[in-house]
Amino acid sequence: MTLASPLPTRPAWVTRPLTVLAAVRRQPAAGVMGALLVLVTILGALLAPFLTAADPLALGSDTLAEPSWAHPFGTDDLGRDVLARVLYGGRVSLGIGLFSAAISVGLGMTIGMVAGFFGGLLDEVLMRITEAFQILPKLLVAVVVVSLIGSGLLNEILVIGLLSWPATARIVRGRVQVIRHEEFIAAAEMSGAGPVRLLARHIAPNVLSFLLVSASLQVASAIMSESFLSFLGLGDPEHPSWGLLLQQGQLFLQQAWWLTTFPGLALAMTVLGLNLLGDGLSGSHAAPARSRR
Amino acid sequence: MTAAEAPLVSVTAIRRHFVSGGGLLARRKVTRAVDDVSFGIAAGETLGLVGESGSGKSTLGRVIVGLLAATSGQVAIAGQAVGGARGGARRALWRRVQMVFQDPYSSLNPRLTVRDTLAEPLRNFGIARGADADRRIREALDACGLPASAMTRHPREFSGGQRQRIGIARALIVRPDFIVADEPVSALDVSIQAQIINLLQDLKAAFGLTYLFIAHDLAVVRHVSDRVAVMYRGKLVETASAEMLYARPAHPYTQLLLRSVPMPDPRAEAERRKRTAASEIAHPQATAGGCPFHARCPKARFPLCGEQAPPLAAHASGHRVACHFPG
Amino acid sequence: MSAPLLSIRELGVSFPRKEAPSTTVVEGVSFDIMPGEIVGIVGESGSGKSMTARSVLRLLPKSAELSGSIRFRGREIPEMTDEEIRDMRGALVSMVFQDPMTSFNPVLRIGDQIGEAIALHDRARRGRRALRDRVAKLLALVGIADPAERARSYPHEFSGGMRQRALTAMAVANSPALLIADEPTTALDVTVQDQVLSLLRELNENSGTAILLITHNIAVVASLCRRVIVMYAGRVIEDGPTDEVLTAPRHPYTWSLLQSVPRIDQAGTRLTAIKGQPPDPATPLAGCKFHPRCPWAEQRCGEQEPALSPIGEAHGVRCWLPMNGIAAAAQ
Amino acid sequence: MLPALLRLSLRRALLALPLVLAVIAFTFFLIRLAPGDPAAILAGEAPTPEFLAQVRAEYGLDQPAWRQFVAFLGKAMTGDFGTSIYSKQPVFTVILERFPATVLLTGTAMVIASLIGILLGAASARRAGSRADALISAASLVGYSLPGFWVGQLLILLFAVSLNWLPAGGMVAARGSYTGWRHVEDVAFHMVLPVATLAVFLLTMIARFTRAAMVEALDQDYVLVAEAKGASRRRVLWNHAFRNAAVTTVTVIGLEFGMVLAGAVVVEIVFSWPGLGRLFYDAIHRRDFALLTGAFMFSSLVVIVVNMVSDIGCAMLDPRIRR
Repeated sequence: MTLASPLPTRPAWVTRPLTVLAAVRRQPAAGVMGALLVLVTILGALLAPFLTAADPLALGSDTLAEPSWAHPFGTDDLGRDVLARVLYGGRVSLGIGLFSAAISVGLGMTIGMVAGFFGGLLDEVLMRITEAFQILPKLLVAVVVVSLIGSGLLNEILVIGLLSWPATARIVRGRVQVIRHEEFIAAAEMSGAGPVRLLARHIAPNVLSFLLVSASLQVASAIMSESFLSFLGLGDPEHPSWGLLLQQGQLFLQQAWWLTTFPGLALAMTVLGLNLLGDGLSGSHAAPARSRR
Repeated sequence: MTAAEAPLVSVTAIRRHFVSGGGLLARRKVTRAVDDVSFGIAAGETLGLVGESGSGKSTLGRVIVGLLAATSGQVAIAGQAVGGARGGARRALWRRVQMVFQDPYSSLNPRLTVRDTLAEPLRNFGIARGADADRRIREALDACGLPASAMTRHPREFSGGQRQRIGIARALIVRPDFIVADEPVSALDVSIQAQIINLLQDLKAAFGLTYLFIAHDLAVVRHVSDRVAVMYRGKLVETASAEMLYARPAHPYTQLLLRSVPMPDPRAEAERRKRTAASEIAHPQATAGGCPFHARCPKARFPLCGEQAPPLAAHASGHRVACHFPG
Repeated sequence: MSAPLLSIRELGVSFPRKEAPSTTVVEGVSFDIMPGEIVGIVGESGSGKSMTARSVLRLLPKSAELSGSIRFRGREIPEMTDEEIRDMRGALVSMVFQDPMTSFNPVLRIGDQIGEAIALHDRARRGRRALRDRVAKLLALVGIADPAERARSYPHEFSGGMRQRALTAMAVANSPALLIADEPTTALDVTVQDQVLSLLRELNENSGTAILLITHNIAVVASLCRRVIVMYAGRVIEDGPTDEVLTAPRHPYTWSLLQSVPRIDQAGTRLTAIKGQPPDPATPLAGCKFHPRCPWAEQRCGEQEPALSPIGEAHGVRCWLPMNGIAAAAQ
Repeated sequence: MLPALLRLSLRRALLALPLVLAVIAFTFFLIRLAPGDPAAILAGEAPTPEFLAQVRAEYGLDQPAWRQFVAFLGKAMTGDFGTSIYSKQPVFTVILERFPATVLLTGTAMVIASLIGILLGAASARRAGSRADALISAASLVGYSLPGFWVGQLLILLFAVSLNWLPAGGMVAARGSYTGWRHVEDVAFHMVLPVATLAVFLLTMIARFTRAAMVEALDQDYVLVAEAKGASRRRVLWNHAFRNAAVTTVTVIGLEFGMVLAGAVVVEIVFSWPGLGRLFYDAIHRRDFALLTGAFMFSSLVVIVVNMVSDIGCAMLDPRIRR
């Protein structure tokens, strides 16, 4: 007795809290392992002075020494202790990662929410800009910018942060657009909620579950970007990051394997941990995040 | 509806167009979702609005409650204009007009408890807070057949029918005069549909409500409505009392609709099939001018039908019909 | 009397769960379909009607466990090899699904998708030309104008009604002996629904294809089916001739269901709603599955489940206290 | 179909044009905004006064800013990126000299990575939830998380330093220049490690996205319909699910091409591969800014073109995108 019965649709994100729980329950290992890896690197960086007595910048007479009890990760060409350099390097890499991610996630969230919520011409313009930023080879842009304006921690953070927001912006905009058209938003409007309350109470909480996912993936990507810049010799030599250590190791690759192996291991472990954590939080192995349509 | 009384809701020459494309290098396309629609609803009346998917009935509903702006035309509820309302005026409006939505899954914010959802209008409209709000929430839930213990739970803990009751309680809590129900039972199972239809009728009697009941199910509309309006491609093609419309439809489209509905009684259904054995297969085409229905109309043999759109006009039967050759 | 085309006995479908008894969605379902017969299964969501239909072609979700016997022309379907079941799908038994919008692959032409259905079972290996002609003929059969031209269209260029016709054309491409239609008209407008019902009726009359129609809409059953099976909570609760079951139902659930549907041919009286909700398949329920919602339930209804037992010629009901047909009709 | 596709290609090209202009404008303003004299930046460290004057004249740096921009834009659009201060050759010539090596490296890596990545992603999606799926997914996540240059360094340590099976760097053997077939063999031999390094990142990325898209596609109604028609699992997987998932894969390859190029830069440095990436490195270290900005503009153009091609590819795969 129907003209056309529109079927009850249950968008996936409505049941999202449940799916996330289910996913974590299905493979608790991934998320927990990611969290553990990240915790280890953070602790290593924070507790560096307690974990080693060596000074990462102090030169020594024992150059290019193999790992030993005195220098568990060996020494570099100037006799500096590699363990100390890896531990203190974590402070630089993680710091740059965190601050850049804060910029890119903040920017991406804001732009995505505004574009998705207000729509129209504003959305059109913002999305064109986002698309342009996403297509451009961001690492090469970063290389040119840092080469010209000079390296240094602040410049690196700013450049990486300001170039990495499009992915977050696109996903957030997509989610906001879907939520914007849910009936509960119309219901909230009719319950007297103004634009600010709609965004803050009804839309944002339904997007925020994604904030943690985005943040952990962005920190991972920022650490990778920083190591890329450092590897090209654009890092800050005053504050050696893991990428910078790897660049220095490249020169002695054939003589001293420990110069590349240990910083690389730290870098890979951190990035893997953050990616695992992000995947675990989003409840899938591979978040189909960047699809354009 | 007594003629002397002004209708509670009056809809005058409403149009709503949607523009798609229109971005860089994409062609602009204008869809006339609602195209010059006028009618009134008397206080205490239930007007049923039927139409197929894409007929514009839901868009019209959203324009009437002020969720969507009209491209042109006016809607007035108890003399107050809906169209230009902003800020305070909109809030005043939404204390009198509420909506019940179609999808029990998407019409409740999954993050809010039932109490949060129901307290929202009380807080935003400055009606009640704290213990007073809780008391009103309990009353609304009770009126909709839900226990007070529902307050602290989240939507996902309820079945579709229960969620729809929560949605009705949300609309009811501001004590509106007029409720637009947009396909309120079409997402529900048959046995639950009956519960919700009965609830809506009980609430109408208890609170003296006026309804605009939007649905595609002709039997449900007949069951709940005092008067029925039929919509086709953005236009009203016929309005009449429910009894008259179902007994003697005047517009060929209404006739086609009613002919097409199968009946649960096998004997009645066999009768219907005999009557409609010659039912043609229609090929809907876009019409440039003329009657929107003329491409599918079995009666459109006159050149006039393809040239001029008929206005909605009073017919001898007491119906209002938009057809050059009704009956 | 001829042998049944399809014979289902004690069919069960369940989903195993970790550290909990498995969830049973279909249990003890038995019925036959004769060649050329149109049988309707009616039930609400969660009644197990779709799972029953899908188990005939072994198209259940991966995690489902199937039990019981499904014999098609005497051959046990659950025991078939993958290759044997593939040979049967789309050739001897085919299926039409609920949503015409999502049932076509969006990136392939309509004609190619129908052609695939033919080519997969084409022993004669006809050429492209012959295949194209056959596709055009099928589209014309279901009432699509300009069939040769329209075969080159993509699904998004078809309206909902046209897609459902094209789907039907694809399902009958190999003249199957049995067509399973799972809510074929639920997503359609009422005028299009009427056309699709007529199309199914014609197919049955002209080529003798038996049809198993799954629906929640009693009126659709009344329109098309000679026999109706009513399902509730995974069980068949009533099975009989449509004329009898829909005018003089013997199971309280069938009766209540009919009472709760508004009628287009009658002015509004208050509907008799069925109180409560259908049972959750994950929580076991003793006795008759309908007893918590049944106005006439007695003590034994909550203790022991009744069997589906004959109550008239070709009419069965699963109830301890079947209703008196005449009295119910008079009510 | 061809005219529609042609129209589409033209439209995409038209949309890409503003992007190209934006890149050029961005580069121009970067040079102007950088601390110090733009002429000195373009002329590199410790230029002779004559060279500085030459640069100033060449870029019109003594003229007002907008005329400078017009001149810069005009030159850039015609492929005149200035003169490399190190090699004293036109930048464009230097780039074109190096470009084929990069195309060879990235092209090979992309073909190999796409084939294996799609196969792995599909295999994983088909058995979603199984042990094999978990293994493939975990492995691709690890591969995705490894910094490219470190993978290269490890491969050198293992295959070149420890095992001495493969060369540690370069494109051809240092001693003896081969010709003909022997030359091809020699290059292929040198390519193994850099291609493998670059492919690890690309492959795992493609596998991850393909898996996600395939899992979604396999859950669609049309897959069930195809099964109901009697199609085999392989047919359902490739003809139906992958035909749809491919749009995602192609989109991702386009969007991530900038990352691929950046990956090529570090791989070329690690393996001393004489391509565009190596050029970047040299330009940074020699402070050859004309070369650096030129190489940047050129790579951006390549990325934009690849994106355009991937867009058109998507439209060919999915009729709904053809507008």
